This record gives sequence, C-alpha cells and structure tokens, in this order.
Amino acid sequence: MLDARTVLTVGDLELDVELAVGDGEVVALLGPNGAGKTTVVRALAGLAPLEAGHVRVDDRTLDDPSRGTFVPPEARPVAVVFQDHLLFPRMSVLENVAFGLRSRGVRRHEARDAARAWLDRVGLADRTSDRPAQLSGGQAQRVALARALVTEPRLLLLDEPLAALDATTRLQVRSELRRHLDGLSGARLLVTHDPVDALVLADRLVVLERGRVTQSGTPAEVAARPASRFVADLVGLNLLHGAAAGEHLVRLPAGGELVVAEPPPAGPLALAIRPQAVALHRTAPEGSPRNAWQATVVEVEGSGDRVRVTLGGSVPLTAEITAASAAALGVVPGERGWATVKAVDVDVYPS
Amino acid sequence: MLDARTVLTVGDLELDVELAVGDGEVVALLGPNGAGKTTVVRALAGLAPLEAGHVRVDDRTLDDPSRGTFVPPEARPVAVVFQDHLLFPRMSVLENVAFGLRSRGVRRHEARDAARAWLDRVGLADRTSDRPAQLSGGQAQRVALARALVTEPRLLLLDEPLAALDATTRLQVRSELRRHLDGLSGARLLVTHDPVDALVLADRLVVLERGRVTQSGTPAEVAARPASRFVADLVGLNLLHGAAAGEHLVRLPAGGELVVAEPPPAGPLALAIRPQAVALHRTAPEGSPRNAWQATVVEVEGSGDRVRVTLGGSVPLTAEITAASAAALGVVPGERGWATVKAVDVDVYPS
Amino acid sequence: ALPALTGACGGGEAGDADELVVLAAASLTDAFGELGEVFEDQRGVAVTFSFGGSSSLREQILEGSPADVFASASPGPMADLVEAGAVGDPVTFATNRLQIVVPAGNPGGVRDLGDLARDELLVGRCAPEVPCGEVARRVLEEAGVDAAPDTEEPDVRALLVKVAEGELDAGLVYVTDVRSAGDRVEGIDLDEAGATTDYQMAVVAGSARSGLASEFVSLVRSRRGQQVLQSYGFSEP
Amino acid sequence: MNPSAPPPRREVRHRAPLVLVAPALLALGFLLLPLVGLLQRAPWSDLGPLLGEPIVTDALRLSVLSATAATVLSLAVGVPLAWLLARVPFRGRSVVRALVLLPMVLPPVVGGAALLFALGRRGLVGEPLHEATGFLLPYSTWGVVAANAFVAMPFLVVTVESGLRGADRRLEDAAATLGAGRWTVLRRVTLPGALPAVLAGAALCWARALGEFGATVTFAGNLQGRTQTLPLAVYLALESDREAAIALSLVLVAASLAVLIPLRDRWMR
Amino acid sequence: MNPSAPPPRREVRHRAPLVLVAPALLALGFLLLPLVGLLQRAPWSDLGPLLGEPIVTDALRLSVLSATAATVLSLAVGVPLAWLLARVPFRGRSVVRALVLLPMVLPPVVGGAALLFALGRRGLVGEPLHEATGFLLPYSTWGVVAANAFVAMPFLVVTVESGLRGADRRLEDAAATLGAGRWTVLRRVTLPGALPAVLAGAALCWARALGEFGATVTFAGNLQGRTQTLPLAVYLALESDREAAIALSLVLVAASLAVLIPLRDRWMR
Ligand SMILES: Nc1ncnc2c1ncn2[C@@H]1O[C@H](COP(=O)(O)OP(=O)(O)OP(=O)(O)O)[C@@H](O)[C@H]1O
Ligand SMILES: Nc1ncnc2c1ncn2[C@@H]1O[C@H](COP(=O)(O)OP(=O)(O)OP(=O)(O)O)[C@@H](O)[C@H]1O
Ligand SMILES: [Mg+2]
Ligand SMILES: [Mg+2]
Repeated sequence: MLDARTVLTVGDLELDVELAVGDGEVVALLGPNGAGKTTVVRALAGLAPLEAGHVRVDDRTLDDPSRGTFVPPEARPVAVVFQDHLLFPRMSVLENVAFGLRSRGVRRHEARDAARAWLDRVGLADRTSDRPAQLSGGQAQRVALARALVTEPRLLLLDEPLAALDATTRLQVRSELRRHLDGLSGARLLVTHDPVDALVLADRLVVLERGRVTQSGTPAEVAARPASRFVADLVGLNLLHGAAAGEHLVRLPAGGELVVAEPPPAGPLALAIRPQAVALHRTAPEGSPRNAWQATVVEVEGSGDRVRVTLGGSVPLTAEITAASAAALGVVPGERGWATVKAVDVDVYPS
Repeated sequence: MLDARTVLTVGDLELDVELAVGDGEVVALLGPNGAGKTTVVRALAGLAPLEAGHVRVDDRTLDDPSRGTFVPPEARPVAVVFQDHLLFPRMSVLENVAFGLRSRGVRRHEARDAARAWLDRVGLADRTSDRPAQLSGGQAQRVALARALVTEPRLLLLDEPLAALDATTRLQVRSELRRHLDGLSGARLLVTHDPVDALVLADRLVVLERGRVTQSGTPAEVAARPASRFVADLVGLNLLHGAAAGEHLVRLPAGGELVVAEPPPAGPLALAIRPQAVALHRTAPEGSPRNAWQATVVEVEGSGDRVRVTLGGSVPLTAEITAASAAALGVVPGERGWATVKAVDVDVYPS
Repeated sequence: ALPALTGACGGGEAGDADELVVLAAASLTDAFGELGEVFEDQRGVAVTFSFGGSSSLREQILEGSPADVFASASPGPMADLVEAGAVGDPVTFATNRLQIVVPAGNPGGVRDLGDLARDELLVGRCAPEVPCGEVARRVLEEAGVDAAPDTEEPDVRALLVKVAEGELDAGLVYVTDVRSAGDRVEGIDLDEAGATTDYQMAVVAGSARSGLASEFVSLVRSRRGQQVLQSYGFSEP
Repeated sequence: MNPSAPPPRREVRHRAPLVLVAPALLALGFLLLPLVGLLQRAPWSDLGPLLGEPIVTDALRLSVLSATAATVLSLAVGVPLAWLLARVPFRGRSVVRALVLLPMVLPPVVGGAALLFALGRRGLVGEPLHEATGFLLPYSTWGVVAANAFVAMPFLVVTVESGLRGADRRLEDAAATLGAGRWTVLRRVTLPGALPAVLAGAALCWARALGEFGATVTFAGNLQGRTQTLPLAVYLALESDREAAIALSLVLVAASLAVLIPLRDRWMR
Repeated sequence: MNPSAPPPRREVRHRAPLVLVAPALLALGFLLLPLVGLLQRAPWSDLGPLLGEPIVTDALRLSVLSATAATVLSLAVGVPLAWLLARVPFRGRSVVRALVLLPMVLPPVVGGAALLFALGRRGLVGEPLHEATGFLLPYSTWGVVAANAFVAMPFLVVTVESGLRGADRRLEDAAATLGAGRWTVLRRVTLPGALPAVLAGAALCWARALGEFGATVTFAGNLQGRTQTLPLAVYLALESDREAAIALSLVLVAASLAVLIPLRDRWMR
C-alpha cells in the first residue's frame, strides 16, 4: 500500500502530487510530456529526495523531510522499470535480470533460474547470454521489465514499460503483465502514454499535468468525462467548452450552438462527443438529429477501415466514419458539407 | 532517392533487405522487435558497413563492398533520429540542434536561429539552454527529432521518432512532421510501431520480419490483406489460414469451416475478417449470416466505448462490439455464446 | 642559510665569451661557489656552475654539451673522458678523507672501525661502485674488519640523511659531507692510511675558452684556492 | 550542470560503508603521514627569508614555467596520440601503447642520458638540428621543458586514452551522421565527455613535471635561472643545508597546492 | 564483447585526419627517439652474459616483485580512496584531492626522507611500531614496497577517480533501486564500467614503481637481494661502467614490455 505526497522542484517545475495506491491496486499515471511523471517515480524510489510531503509504503515511512526520515533507495521495497531501460552494459542479459535477487541475497543459481523464467515470459529465453548493447530497443525494454518484475516488490513503479514494443509483442507482454500484476499483492504505479495500456491494466487513472493532479478516477469515468484537452485527445473524445444559453441549449465560444438532452447546469460547461456520434452528409439532412450545421473538412486521417475527419467552423469536432462512406461522400480537406449530432450523444457536465 | 540492398549479419540475425524510396516519398518500415529495422537504419547511415549489396542515394553510391566503395557517415547526405535519442550530454539543447548545421559549415548565429525555429516547432522554445539530462523522455525525443530535421538531408531516417510522446503532443508533432515531410524533396524512411503513425505519414509500408521483407505496399493494401500475424495485429484485423474445402468453403486448421462469397483459389489461403464484422449472440441466431458457430470468450479488452472480445474454439477470432451490447450480452471470459460472420465479410486471398 | 646557492648566477646563453661553464661534482657546490666569486672579481668573467653527480656530468660532456671545465669527485668518470679524448690532462686538485659518521650524541657508542662490525648496530656505507664506497672497502679490508653493512648507498646524500635521522647508527662518508650535515651528526676521524680519494679536474677538449678554463684550474690549485677548499674540509693532494 | 537549475533543497547523506572508508583512510594516512613528518621538521623561521632569496624565486619561477610548458606541450601532442591509440586500429598498437610507458620505467639519470643521445649536440636529431640552426637544447630552459615533457607526457597519454575508451561511441556515431568529421567529433563530443580524464591527466603530468629531477639534471644541467628547477635546488641544498632543503620542498608543495586546488576545484565537479 | 557475436565481416578504414595524426606521430617520435638512442649505444654482446650475473637477476626479481606488490597494495586501498573522492561529498575534499598528488611533486630524495620521518626507526609511526614489534621497514624489501607505493599510488588514485567521475550515475541509481548497497554497486556496476581507467591506473602505478629510484634508496637503502632494485643497480653501474648501465636499463625496458604488452592487450579492448 502506497500513501505519498511528493513535493519537490526540478528545474522550473514545481511538483506536488498526492498519490494513494491500495494493495493489489494498479494505478496508471498519465500526463503530457514534462508533466512530472518520471520525477514522481524517482521520488518514490528515493532517487529524488522530497522537499516536503511524505512517502509511506505499508505504513513504513520511507521519506519525510519534516521528520528527517529518509530511507535510501537500496533499502526500499521498490522496483523500477526506467523509461530509458538503464540496463547494466557490462553484464549479460541474464545477470541483469538476476541482479535484483542477487543483491537481495538470493543464491546465484536460484536467482538465475528465476531470471531465466522471466526472460522466457517476455520472449527472450534465447538472449540470456547477450550484452544489452546487442539487444534491439524493444528487447532491451523487455529485459528492463523482467529485471524489475522478478524481485516482486511491495511497490512496483513502471515508467512507460511498453513504449518500444511492437504490436504483437505488446499484446502478449501486456496480458502477461496484467496476469502478473493481478497476482501481486503490493501497490503498482504505471506511467504510460497509451490509453489502451491504461484501460487494460489500470484499476484507476491519475492524470498529471504541469506537476499537479488534474483528474483521477476509474478508466470509465475519466474516459467518459475528460477534464482536459489532454485526456480528451487521449481517449479520442471530442471535448468542447461552453455555457448554458437556454433550457436545452449550450453556446460555444466559437459562436456555434448545440442542443442537448437534459437542461444544462449553470456555469462553465464541458461537452464530450464521441467521434462516432458525428455523422457527415453532402447536403442538409432532414430527420431526427437535433444538431446539424455546415462544416469544412480540415484534415482526414485514415486508420484501418475507419477515417477520422477533423472539422473546422463554429463547432470544431472530429468525426469518425467508415472508409467506405468517406469514399462515397468524397471527404477531402477543404470540402464543405453538413455534420449532425444527436442531442443524446452530447454529454454535458460542469468543467 | 534511395536505392539499397542491405546485406549484413548482426548477432545471429542475417539481414537482407531491398529498399527503394523515391524522391518525396515516405516509406514506413514496420516490423516486430528484433526484426532488423534499426540495423537497416544504421547500415544506410554508414554506421554498420554492408557485407554485400549496395546503398545508393540520388545515384551516388555510398556503400558497395563488391566495388570497395564506402562513404563514411559524416560524408553522407543523411540525417538520423535514433531510437534512444543519443543527445550530446555536454551541450545545451540549442547546441545539440544546431550541431548538424554547424559541422556542415553554417555560421553560428544562422545555425542557432534555424535551431531555435525548430525547437519552437516541437514546442520546446523555452528549453533551449537546458542540458539533455534536464529534459523529460518526450522532450528529449523531440529535441532529437529537431536535431535531425534541421539539416534538410537527401535521406532522412527516423527510428521510432514519436514513441515517447504523449497523446496531444503526438498529434501536433505528427502533423507538424507530416507537413515538413511533404515539403522535403529527399527520400524518407520512418521506423515505427504505431499503425496510425504509419498510415498518417507514409505513402508506402514495408514490413520487415526476421531480417527479410515480408510485405510491402500502400497502407490500404497492407491493411486490407495482411500477410502475417504481425500485420494483422498491427491493423487490428483477424487473420486466419486455411485451405479450400469446397466451392464456397474454407477449412481451418483448428477444424472450423467458413463459408465465403467467391470461390476460393486453390492452395494455402489467408482470410482477413474485420473484428467489427463479427457479431455475438446469446442464442443460436436465425437469418442472413452464413457463418454461425459456438464460441468461448477468452479475453475482454475495453477501449473507450468499444470492447474487443477474443474468442476461442474452432474459429479463433476477435470481435469488436459496443460497450453497451457487451453489457447487454454479459460478455465475460469463460462465457459461451454464438458468433456470426457474413460470407461477404470474409476476405480470402492466397497466402 | 644558503652559502652555496647564493654563489653562481647565470648569465646569457652557455658559450658566451664572457662566461666560463664549469661542470663540478655536487660535493664541491659550496667551495666552488665561493671560488667562482673570487674568479669573477679577479677576471671579471662570470662563472656558470652546473653541479651534479660525476656520472651525469660525464654523460653531458660525452654527449657534447658545451663546457669548459670538469671537476670530478673521483678518478673513474675522469678516466672515461680522458679515454674518449673529451678532456685534457686531468690534475688532482684536492683529496677527501673518509670519516665515521654517527648521529649527534653517538647513540651507538661507536669509537672506531672495529665497532662497525657490531651486529646490533645499523651500519651503512657507500656502494663499492662509487668512490666513497670503494675507499671504504679498502680501509675496512686493511683494518681487517668484516662489517656486513645493512645498506650500501649509491649516493653519499642518502647515507647522510639516514645517519642524521638516526636511522643508521654509523656510516662511512667524507669529512666534507660530515661538515655539511651540520650539528645533527658527529664525525670520528680514522687513523687508517689510504682513507682518501682524489678530486680531479681538467679542461674540456674543444672548449671555446680553454685559456680562461686553465686559469680557473690554476686558481683552484693556488694557495687561495686550497685555503677555500680546506675551509670546507678538503685536504691538499 | 545548469546554473538555472536550483540544487536539490535537501542533500541526503547516504552513509558510506566502512568496507570502503576504512581502506580509503588507510591510503590517505599512508600518503599524508610523510608530509606531516616533513612539516614537523620544517624550519618555519627560515621560511620567510628563504622565499626572498633570488635563487629560490628563480628556481620556483623556472619550475612552474617549465612544468606548465611541458603540460601544454603534452596536451597539444599527447591528446592526439591518446586518440590514435584509443580509436584507430593499426598493427602493433598494443606494442606502441606499452612503449609509451617506457619513459616512466627508465631510471631518471638514464632517461636524461637517453635524451642526450637523441637531442644532445651529438644526438641523433640534436646534431643535425644544431648544425642547421645552431640551436642547442641542453643548458637551455627548453631543455628543461623537453626533459619534463619526456618524463611526464606518458601519464597524460595513458590517462586520456583510458578516458577516451570510456566514452560512449554511440554519441560519436550520432555526431558523424550529423556531418561532423573525426576532428570535430573529438573536439566537440569526445573530449568534453572525457573531460575528467583529460584534467586528471593534465594534473598528473604537471605534478610529475614539477617534481622532475634526474632527467633534467642529466639532460639540461643545473644552471641557476636557466635550468635549475626547484628540485635541483633542493638537491644542492641537501649538500649543504638540509633545513633549507626541507623548506624548499615545502615551497614546492605549496606551489603545487596553490595551482592544483583551484584548478581541480573549478573543473572537477 | 560477446564471443558468440561474429566480428563485422568488413573492417572499414576511416582515414584518420592529419590534424590528429601529425601531432600524434610527433609525440610518439619524441617519446621513442631517446629509446632508439639508447638501443644504438647498447653493448649487445655483453647483454647475454650480463643477464646471467646474480646481481642482475636478483635486482630484476626484486624490482618486479616490489613493483607488483606496490601495485596490488595501491589497488586495495587506492581504489576505495578514489571512490571516496569521486562519490562522497565532504568538506575539504578538493584539498585532499590535491594533497594526494603531493608525493609526485616531492623530489624523490625528499620523498624518501619524508618516509623516514614517518615510518623510519625514529619516525612518527615507525618508532612506536619498532618498539612494539621490533619490525623495521627500512633496509627490508617491505621498505622498497612502501617507497614504491608511496610514489606510485597517486597515479592510480587520480586515474581511477577520473574514471569513476566519467561513469554513468544513473546506472548506479538503477542498481540501488534493485537493492544493491554502495559496495555492491561499486563492485558490480561502477568498477566494471570504469575498467579502462582502473587498468590504466594500475599500469601507470606499476611502471612508475618499477622505475622508482630516489625514494627507494633514501628510505630503504640499497643491498643486493634485499633492497637493490634494478634502477639502483643501473645507477651504480653508471658510476663504474656505463655500457653495463645502458644494458641494465634495456633489461628494465624489456621486463616492463614483457608485462605491459600482454596485460593491456588482454584487457584494453
Ligand atoms: N535534473 C533536472 N533539471 C531540471 N529540470 C528537470 C530535471 N529533470 C526533469 N526536469 C524537468 O522536469 C519536468 C518533468 O520531467 P519528467 O521527466 O518527470 O517528465 P515526464 O512526465 O516523465 O515526461 P515524459 O512523459 O516526457 O517522460 C520536465 O519539464 C523536465 O524538463
Ligand atoms: N551489436 C549486436 N550484436 C549482436 N546482435 C545484435 C547487435 N545489434 C543488434 N543485434 C540483434 O539484431 C537484431 C535486430 O536488431 P535491431 O535493433 O535492428 O531490431 P529492431 O528491428 O530495431 O527492433 P526494435 O523494434 O526493438 O527496435 C536483434 O535481434 C538484436 O538482438
Ligand atoms: Mg518520463
Ligand atoms: Mg530499433
């Protein structure tokens, strides 16, 4: 169980993050580059001493300036997967993975067996005798992962542990990791930029921006009601801001208006709209959708059999349609057309 | 324009890759970890001399063992973004980015202005005087990107240049990059694990596996007809293998059979099925779908408002359904139910 | 504090007309320093000394480093040079007597050569290869004392330091060395004959100023010169 | 590294383990105890007047100058040599690498003699040089510099070479792909990275040169104001006045401290 | 690094730039020319019989032994000291760092005298030691080792320290998070990384000790088979028979090459 408030300054970033991770819980720490995620990890591991606040694991205080307590990294029950791997270049892959157990006093051959088992799990059984310099980026990252996981710590800190993995390996390692995490009793913190990683692996998300926590909750909550552009982009939702302008009406800064299902609360509002809920038409549509407006195609991004269309104009949105209908409609940047959204598809909440 | 055949051995990987990248073309090099992507990049840059084959840029031969030609890296018109950044630790961020121009003889202040401009583009205008050690992972990667792009080379090699970027920055940098690449006249090679990056940025995909090219073509072609599990996973398609077993019938190794629209060609077949085309039902369904079978839910992965359901059994597939219907059907690992696929949704081609 | 060092003072490049370059054994530092001043007063010619071990001086001359006079602490190096035709006829201008040197207060209670054979004492002398060692060997043989030394110093200086520090109870060195070591050591005269070595000097062949050079030699051999030398403990040949 | 970055508010003291501290202190004691002994014996009263003596000031000036000159020289040619040994594979490299150490192995007097054989008036190179230009190294301050450089350069070369080997080759690769030639790479990437080694090498070289005695006296002679360095003065002082000798050594020590402390302080962080 | 990994089939020669090669060759010439001179003057005929003489074999054996012992000693205590200077911040560290260099600056004879002041029969530590145990360093082979270590250890310490500074601290952090104490970190992560520096330091230390002369003679004296090292023998030979002296120096040179070439060959890649 982790209970921490990390207050420290690196460069001109003033970090102040409260974190609580229960036993067996996996918390994903998300945030823009430079938000302070790695710094939090370093602080929890004891590599960056706190200026204020505290770090407690299983009610043991590891760092607390006010009380002058500081437990050095080597004495903490933690393990870290570093963003840049930091494998030991002069050791073989096997020695790297066995290192944690060895330096915690496990006998050589036991440590090596455990290490081998883990290297096998991450699909590197055949690279045990190589040096890190002989590994590819993704292989190195998997070794780093194995090196941390093999020590079964009370607090596991994973800093973008899957960033360098290819699609297939990622699927395998991710479910491998998930299975392992489910098995662990300690607290786990996962730093990632990949929403899928977060959604698949984490029980709870904590969003860090400019050194502060801006949102936290279950994946569903966060995904449904993003509090910031960052989260919206992350989960691929459209996020608009506006204010109530009538019983069922919300006015946007850009000038556009949207009809919504329930009467909107007063004050500044956030509107979340799934790209799939935005339909496109060549001509002004008739029928059910309560919101319809003319829009200009700004950008078209294809992925697989779906196409994401970025729309400009009074209601800046991204629509997601099938490649087929995109072709049918002839959607190309610069084109003008009509966009519609059902009132029920506009999710309104205070921001 | 790049025309290369890189033949070399690293460790026990024997690499033999033919690559042709036209002027103004962007080719994405995809492949599993350890496939040899970075090695290809190193070979093209002159950091790993060829054992056979050749490297030609704009009809100038840079490496050709048979002719004993070898142009050292510093004399090649290339620029590289390295997978692990490799920023110069003793230089400021600005000096890092200006380095390429400086060592190509550009005057100091010009070089610095150009560098500043690029740092601005990647959103790091305020970090010019920092040392690399003071940057976050994503910031470092953006500096590396700027450092390479500022020296408009004839051959640009990008090795996973966006892997460490957060969602928002990624969108910005990606379109920034795309705009820049469109502007360049040289040949560009992009190594990535992110299908979206590939689809958005690349004109053509080359898939590398175990040191050999296994598939290449436009994103659409590759995405539609994956030649390997890797590509299938990459674009999120189901890929099955089987053989014709009747006029409209294909038998799968696992024993299952699928009805297909057109008469299948003879010989080994590949079947691609979009996860969205797979429907799930509690009870045996009546009606149009020609393929219906009982399946067991193996794994359920939620992302956003969609859920990917991995099915076991005689026809191992992944189905993608809305979170709503997933809830309605009560899809959980271990459950048994019915799956259906329309014959027309099964894309058959020789493998 | 430094009579010796305040002596010579360098002029222009070695080889100037108004400068005499004298290579001399280190043990002559003080005496020659004084004589150098005298010479300058008399002849108005600057004398530049280069003091060092006789053997490194020999190397310099053999390798043609410009010099006018060479003064050796022993016949050996001089002989090499004569053989090589690098110097003119050498003359013996002084001798140096061997003395037993003991730390101030003579903790070992040493009285004569015989005591050097006492096992409980730490005794040092010069190595047989160097003049003072060669003489010491001779003397001890004649006196019939077989004193296995605890150390055979290649260099009087090293021996003196040890005695002065009380690291040795007794040693055999030259009178001049005992004097220079000041009051931290005491010297005990030997009555044995032949406890002496010859100091030789010669004009270097091809000296640009052989005239001046031989004048310096004769100054050293003059009454005045001998007085100065004796004031530092040397004896007449 | 970056002045704008504030130091961590809180310096956390890790306790240093005894298994390391104990031997370290032992080493320190062993190296410093003799100096203490020296200080004990020092004639503090004479120290003041002594420093006034022209012969001392001459010798001190000459020592510092020649040691510095030798170090600069060594840097100028020794660093390239180190680079050659560290980066350019050629046949017999390991032999050359060992040969570079030899000047350290030779007894100083022999070293000096060897220098005479090479650069003396009758020397391999010295003779033609002398006949052509009339220039003569022995007895000249340049001779002292040469002797110092000969004895001290190996320390620089070996230390810098090890530093270059320690450096990260991948950074050099990166620099090359950015169009930097090997010279630029060395100057802007490798050396800055190996700075600690270069400084250590320079310090070793300088200190060794400052203390050089045997080779100098044999090769360059012992002429006050021209070739008489402080160690030579000490050697002569030992003849006549051992107090003065100790005092002079302390001057030497003080001089070196005066140079080394600020230097390494400035750079070694 | 990894035996299983085959070397690149094709060694591509980058041309080394003249701006680097020229000075490098200059340095090499300067360092090796004197040796050539030495070889020229060498009495090859006497060399054979000379090597038979017990006085030579004794001296050679003693030299190699004591130099090696001094190096081992220096490694044992010098590496921890280097670590202390490189990693543990304490007040006056920069002073200590400079003090460590002093034994190099002292003229050998003075250094030897200083050792006597400290470890001699009447020395600060020597006297109590002698009275308690009757053990006496001077005139014993251990005295030679002590003198060698005193003069040579600084080279090791400084070189290793620079190596440790060059090492990547983040790797040490990573090791710490894996539960490794500072001793383990040093042993398994830092030192292996700084291996080139350690080897260079050891080589410098050994070579310097092998050539040590002044301090040894002053502190330990000179007695065949017990304290007479090869440099002492050379010095003495120089007095009587310079041919022999040169020959002996060559023996010294050969011995050091015989040790250094294979050693650095083995490790320095
Ligand atoms: N040693 C340092 N000195 C000065 N500034 C620093 C230092 N280390 C980090 N920073 C700054 O602190 C901020 C947070 O860095 P951190 O590495 O924690 O970000 P991050 O959330 O991990 O970002 P990323 O997702 O790119 O890894 C960044 O702006 C970085 O520039
Ligand atoms: N110096 C080397 N010695 C031995 N094997 C090596 C060396 N460098 C790379 N390899 C091996 O060659 C293969 C290809 O490595 P490479 O880095 O090109 O893979 P990659 O395609 O870039 O993988 P990733 O997507 O993880 O970056 C890997 O299996 C790697 O282990
Ligand atoms: Mg980070
Ligand atoms: Mg790679």
